[in-house]
Amino acid sequence: MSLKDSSEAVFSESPGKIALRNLRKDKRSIIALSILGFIVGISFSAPLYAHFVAHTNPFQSTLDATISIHGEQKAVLEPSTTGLGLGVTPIGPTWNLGKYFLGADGQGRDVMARLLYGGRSTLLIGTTAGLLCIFLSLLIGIIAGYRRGWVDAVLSRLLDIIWAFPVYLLAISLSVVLLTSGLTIGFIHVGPGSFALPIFIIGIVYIPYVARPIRAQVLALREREFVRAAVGTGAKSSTIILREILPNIMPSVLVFIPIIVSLSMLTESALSFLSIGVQPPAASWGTIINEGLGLLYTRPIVGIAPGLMIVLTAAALNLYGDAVRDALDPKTRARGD
Amino acid sequence: MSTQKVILSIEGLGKNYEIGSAFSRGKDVVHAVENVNLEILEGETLGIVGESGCGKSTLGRMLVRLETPSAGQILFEGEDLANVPAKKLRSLRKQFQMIFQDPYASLNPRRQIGKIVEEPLRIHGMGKEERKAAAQDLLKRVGLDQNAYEKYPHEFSGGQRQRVVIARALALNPRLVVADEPVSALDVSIQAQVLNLFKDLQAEFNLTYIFIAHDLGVVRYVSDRIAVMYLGKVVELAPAEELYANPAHPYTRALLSANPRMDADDKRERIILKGDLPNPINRPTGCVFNPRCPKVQDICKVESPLLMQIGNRQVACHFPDNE
Amino acid sequence: MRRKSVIFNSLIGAAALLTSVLVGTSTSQAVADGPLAAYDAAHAGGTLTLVAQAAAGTLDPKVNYTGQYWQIFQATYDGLLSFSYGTGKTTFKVVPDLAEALPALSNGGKTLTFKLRKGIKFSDGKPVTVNDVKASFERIFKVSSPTAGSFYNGIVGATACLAKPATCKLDKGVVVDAAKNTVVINLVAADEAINSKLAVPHAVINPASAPSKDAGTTIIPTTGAYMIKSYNPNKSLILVRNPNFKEWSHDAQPQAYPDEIDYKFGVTPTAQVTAVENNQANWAYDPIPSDRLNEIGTKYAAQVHVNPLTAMWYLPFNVNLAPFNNLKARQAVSYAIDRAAMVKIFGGSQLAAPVCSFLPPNFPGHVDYCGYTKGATPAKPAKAWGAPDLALAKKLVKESGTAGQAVGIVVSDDDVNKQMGVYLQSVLNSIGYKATVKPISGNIQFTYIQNTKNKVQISVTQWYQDYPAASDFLDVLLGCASFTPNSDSSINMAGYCNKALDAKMAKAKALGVTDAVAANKMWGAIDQEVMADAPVAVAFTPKQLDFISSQTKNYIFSYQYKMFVSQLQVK
Amino acid sequence: MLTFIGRRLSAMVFVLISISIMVFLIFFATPGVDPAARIAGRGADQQTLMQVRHSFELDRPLPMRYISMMKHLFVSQDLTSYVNRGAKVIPQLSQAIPATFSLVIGAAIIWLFAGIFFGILAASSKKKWIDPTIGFLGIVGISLPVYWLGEVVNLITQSKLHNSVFKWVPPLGYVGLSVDPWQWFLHLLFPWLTLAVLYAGIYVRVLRNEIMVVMSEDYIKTERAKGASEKRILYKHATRMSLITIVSLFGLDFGALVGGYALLTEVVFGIQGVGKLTFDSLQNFDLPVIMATVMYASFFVVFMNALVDVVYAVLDPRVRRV
Repeated sequence: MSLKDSSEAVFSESPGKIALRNLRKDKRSIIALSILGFIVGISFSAPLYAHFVAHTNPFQSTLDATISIHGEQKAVLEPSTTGLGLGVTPIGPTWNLGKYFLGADGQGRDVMARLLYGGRSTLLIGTTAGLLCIFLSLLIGIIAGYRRGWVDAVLSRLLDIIWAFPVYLLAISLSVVLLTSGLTIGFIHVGPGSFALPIFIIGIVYIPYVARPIRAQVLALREREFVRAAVGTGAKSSTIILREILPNIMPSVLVFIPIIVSLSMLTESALSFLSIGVQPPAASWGTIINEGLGLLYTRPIVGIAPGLMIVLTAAALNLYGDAVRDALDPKTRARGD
Repeated sequence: MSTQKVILSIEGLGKNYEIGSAFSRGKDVVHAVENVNLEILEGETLGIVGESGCGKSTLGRMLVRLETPSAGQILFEGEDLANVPAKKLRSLRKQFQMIFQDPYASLNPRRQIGKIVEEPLRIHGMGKEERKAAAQDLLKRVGLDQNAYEKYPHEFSGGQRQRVVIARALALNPRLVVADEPVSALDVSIQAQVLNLFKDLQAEFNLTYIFIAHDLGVVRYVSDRIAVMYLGKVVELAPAEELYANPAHPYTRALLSANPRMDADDKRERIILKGDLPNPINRPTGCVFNPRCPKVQDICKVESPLLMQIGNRQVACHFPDNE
Repeated sequence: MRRKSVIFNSLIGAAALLTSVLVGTSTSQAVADGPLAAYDAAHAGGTLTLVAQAAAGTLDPKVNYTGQYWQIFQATYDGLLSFSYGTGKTTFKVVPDLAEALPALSNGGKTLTFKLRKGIKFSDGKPVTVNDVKASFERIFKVSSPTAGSFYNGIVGATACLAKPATCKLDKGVVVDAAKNTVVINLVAADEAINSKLAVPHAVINPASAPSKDAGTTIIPTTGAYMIKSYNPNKSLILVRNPNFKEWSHDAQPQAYPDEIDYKFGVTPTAQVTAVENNQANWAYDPIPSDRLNEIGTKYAAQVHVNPLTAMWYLPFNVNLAPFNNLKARQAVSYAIDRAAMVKIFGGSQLAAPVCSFLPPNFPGHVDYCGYTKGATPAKPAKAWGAPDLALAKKLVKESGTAGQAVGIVVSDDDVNKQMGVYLQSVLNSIGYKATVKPISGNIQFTYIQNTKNKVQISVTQWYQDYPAASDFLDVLLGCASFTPNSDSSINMAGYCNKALDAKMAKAKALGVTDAVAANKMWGAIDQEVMADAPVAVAFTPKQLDFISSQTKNYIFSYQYKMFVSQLQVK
Repeated sequence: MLTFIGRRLSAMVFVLISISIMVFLIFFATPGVDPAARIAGRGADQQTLMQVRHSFELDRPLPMRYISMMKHLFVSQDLTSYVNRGAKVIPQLSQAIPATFSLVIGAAIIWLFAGIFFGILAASSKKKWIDPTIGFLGIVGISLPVYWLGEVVNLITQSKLHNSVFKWVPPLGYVGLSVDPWQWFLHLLFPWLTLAVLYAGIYVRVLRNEIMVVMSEDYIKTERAKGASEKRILYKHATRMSLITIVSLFGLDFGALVGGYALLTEVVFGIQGVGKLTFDSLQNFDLPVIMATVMYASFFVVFMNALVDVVYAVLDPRVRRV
């Protein structure tokens, strides 16, 4: 509690502003945001890289392409010439930005360009799915916690079902339906191979993780006296939810966002790894890892590079999440300050 | 007093909670409030006292319909608040407001003080400029600085916060304010200031107060009449001075004797109550006070005494004191 | 026969006559045709360990239809006839097994008379009798064998059995005489391929007491060199020597070398390679992952065996659906695909060869020709495929008026097939379509692309021969009878039905009973006629690569069942 | 308490039934998934297809099929696979369970030890660099995709360095504890470490933060004022309070992992556990096995959930009303 006399304070800061100030001062958030900014930046400049630097179409198979390295003409996909001459090996990293910087994949495509495009898909899907999940969780958590009674019972059972439902089964089955024919639910049409599929699946899977704590918070907030006071003034439920409850659960929601986005990205890559996420020839880091598995022994970089990108992005998001949490609730910060 | 208008009339009001018990199969019922009958007069301050858990807060919350009664009626200007449709209730709410015990929990930590005070006005459709002016005026009247409007709750002390709470309660210009232990969370030095504020505002706004407290001293200071509650029932109701001078119910006597004496000439002996407040789930039969009553007789264990008019007070006891 | 998911199946079939010369490769050991070498008891003993990613389902020889287990069944079960052990083309020969000799034909080829060998016992000790033979044929229908309606429907009484399997009686179709120990099989019509059909595992002889439904994981007594000790589809299949086995024909069922065969499941292909390299397993069943090919081709070259298969990878067009209901659109794709590129995806020119005839090389009726290569037309074909003709393809697409249409390519979601799909997408886009790849689980892709309900426009699939008669390829895959709309079992994926060609095929089949050479010539002509219509585009013919451990000896390749498992030596 | 447990149990049964119905419906709504043609075999004629459809009850209406499948699964317990015909589903499942338990329990021991040790170390160390370093490692731990980490581990131990440093690493797979304890240990060592990395990261972070929160509570300040040593406060109060969180977290994680969330680890390391069985049956569209593994998995998840709730209810009776 502040014992400051009100008349002395000239400036007044909302808790949000204080948190923001804490966050700005936090070295971790600066580091995390620079990493994220860099990754987002290069990922979204993927078309520029492909077009102006690498001069390649990363979605087009070029099985018989050749490049010149040190004046020597080399096939991008090189049939083995030693021993029995079995197998075809794609060219390895040239470390030359213009020509197959990270080498080629099994289709003779530029791995670096695909890595950047892959980042675009992964970031897009991860973020959208994460936000969708947070939005739906808020909706469910608030309704269940505020309405209580049978509404809460029904929604809680729904969360139990989602929690225990086998994700991969849902993903595999839906992907077969969607990939082959697309899916129409009411006015929403999900076309074959659409990003909507992984977004939809991932967005739902993590709802219980977020909705349950939100519900618990709403249940507690509902009993708080300022909420009762609002009821006492004759405020409508919608007003109470929007003005009294929502602002007080926003801090935990803000803490959830980086964590859920990071989780969504990891899940997207896992689904793509199991061939049920982003569909070829489109790329995501997960699909590139999947494609790279077939080259693990000859060109391990194809599988390793996107994995490192995922680790880096997820770590930056988690680091930022830590900083946000500490900024909002300084209790957990290291002692001594 | 009889000339004064009745603003709120309560008949047979009761509240039960059902709770699942840990080791029994059936559900247990807690009678938090049982068969309370009261008339509250315009402009008066009615104090309600009792130990914690006696149902006084539940009663207070029912009066402003923050709880739904399980039984009985709350008549407010011809409307039964216990059974009024939700929409009508919302529009009626501006007439009665509640002030809570904890000034820290009563204010949304994420909103500016001004917005908090304005909120009720906004809900009831006042324009932006108008309500800002009204809020600033209110803040001034409860004794807060001009720039309080821009600030956040965490920048205020407990006493200041309670002033904000009062300002908010008064924003809608209510006729009845239920204050649930409004000063018990405050330092003793601040308590007096806030109580004075209550008194000043009562005159200024022509308010009716229901003042809930466990502390007899506080209640005595502000109340015209006092109701004493025990285990969900009103056991004594009397004008403040008479109650203090002449408690009729043994429980009231016990409460008073437990209260630190201000007047040195008080010669009543101290009465120490035996045992604890009984479990509200297993209420004693007969008079609910009988297990702890120093004057207990056989009838007390069988028959529950009714609230009876004795002079200008009401007592629920088979053997009331009548000095 | 189609490969099972990602897995190569053996080439299964019988060679009546193989006229064309097998294509030799630098890596395949040139082996002379000949009989199996005499048994060398010094190398007997030990445990042979085989590893695979997955089991191949039921162990019932009358139901299982996978090359993975047919290879094993050769050493465990016997029919009246069987494919010969030996080397080279000998392995395509049908030889008498439980029968004393090849059947005596009478009644214009409609009656086959066998004499059962005496003194052969099942692994449970009971003798093999003519009643077991009759029961075994009835059992084909009782267990709803996949080939009941295609291979054995010519037996007298089969029609009734197909309609009511539970009460199947072949009293007129399979007539046995216990006293004379003879079995007479009566056919409705003469069948050019009947010997082959009687030699495959679906026609093996089981005890009459075998269950009248799919035995699944329960073990049926065997007659061959091995019997089954245990089977757990998630773990292993263990075979041990059949104590009642005594060699009666070195060609049909020779004595085996290893004492025990442990077939382990659940090992990933790359782990299989590692296991074989480290001598922890003797042989890897699954195709070698592409990134390990170079390694085994250099460091372990002596342990690698590459042999040709009579099989093909092809692209069925849906001829009843736009844009491929247009002949020019189909021809455009046939011209546009770079078969060499597809071979590259498959693992390089050592493991496959481009083709564009429907009948693969080494197959009865095959003629070396290619109508869809640069500088050739279906009417004036070249000898072999040389290069794609993108310019012509683009022109054809434009002429067809289908340019700009959306095309979905349905492929299995394993590595190689998916890559084929991605490659095809690039090609289709470059000739003017808007193509998308739709990879779906390999386990349902095959049935999915057959059903017209799913509106598949083009897909990638494989065909590994069943029995080496051109009819199996052309008639089965593109005959009107193989097309059933709205069914998951409609092997004519193109939905192609050409009545005139159907009539020609019937004629060729009938001719085959009496004059195989003339019939095959006719099939060759039919092949070219069909491909002019381009209901499918043929891509390449694959080869079989076997990788064995350094301690494993006596590798012998069978054109029928691939490697002879019982002849491998581990001692 | 009994009513509470009763309510949780009926909710569990409800969830399990809902999931089984959803799995069933999703399966049969998937195009091309009809097992009849795959069971009948390639190129089977239409008559044979009909016979197969009939013998597998695929020609009956959906609700009947569902009831029949549930009966075979739970009552007569003789449900058999669509793909490996004749293979009973329940023995397959029960054979897979020890592998999964071996994997999860081993990994749990590692992550609990690592998580608690580093968590307390981070919260208590006087040295300035320790807390941030452990924090950083924790973040890396939770950011690693487990399947990728597994593949990289395999690349190193099975291939690149297999002939030198990691010669002792056995091939991928699982060897039963009763078959050969030493081989069991060797086979599981890297899977354990891989799976434990993620959870150790989570537990380190949770424990450290919990301790920080508890240490800032008023009663701890009182203890300090009373002159209790920092160490005593840490072990007696902070750690004990925080462990309650860890225990409930562990309950949920353990349930989820045993119930099949170790799928990716099992797939990558070729361990024949429940996750791998689920994955394989999904790949094969083998509904009976899918149904059995899904029921088993959701049972564990829901059961551990309920157990954690009950434990909470015992500790805090207020929960029961919610």
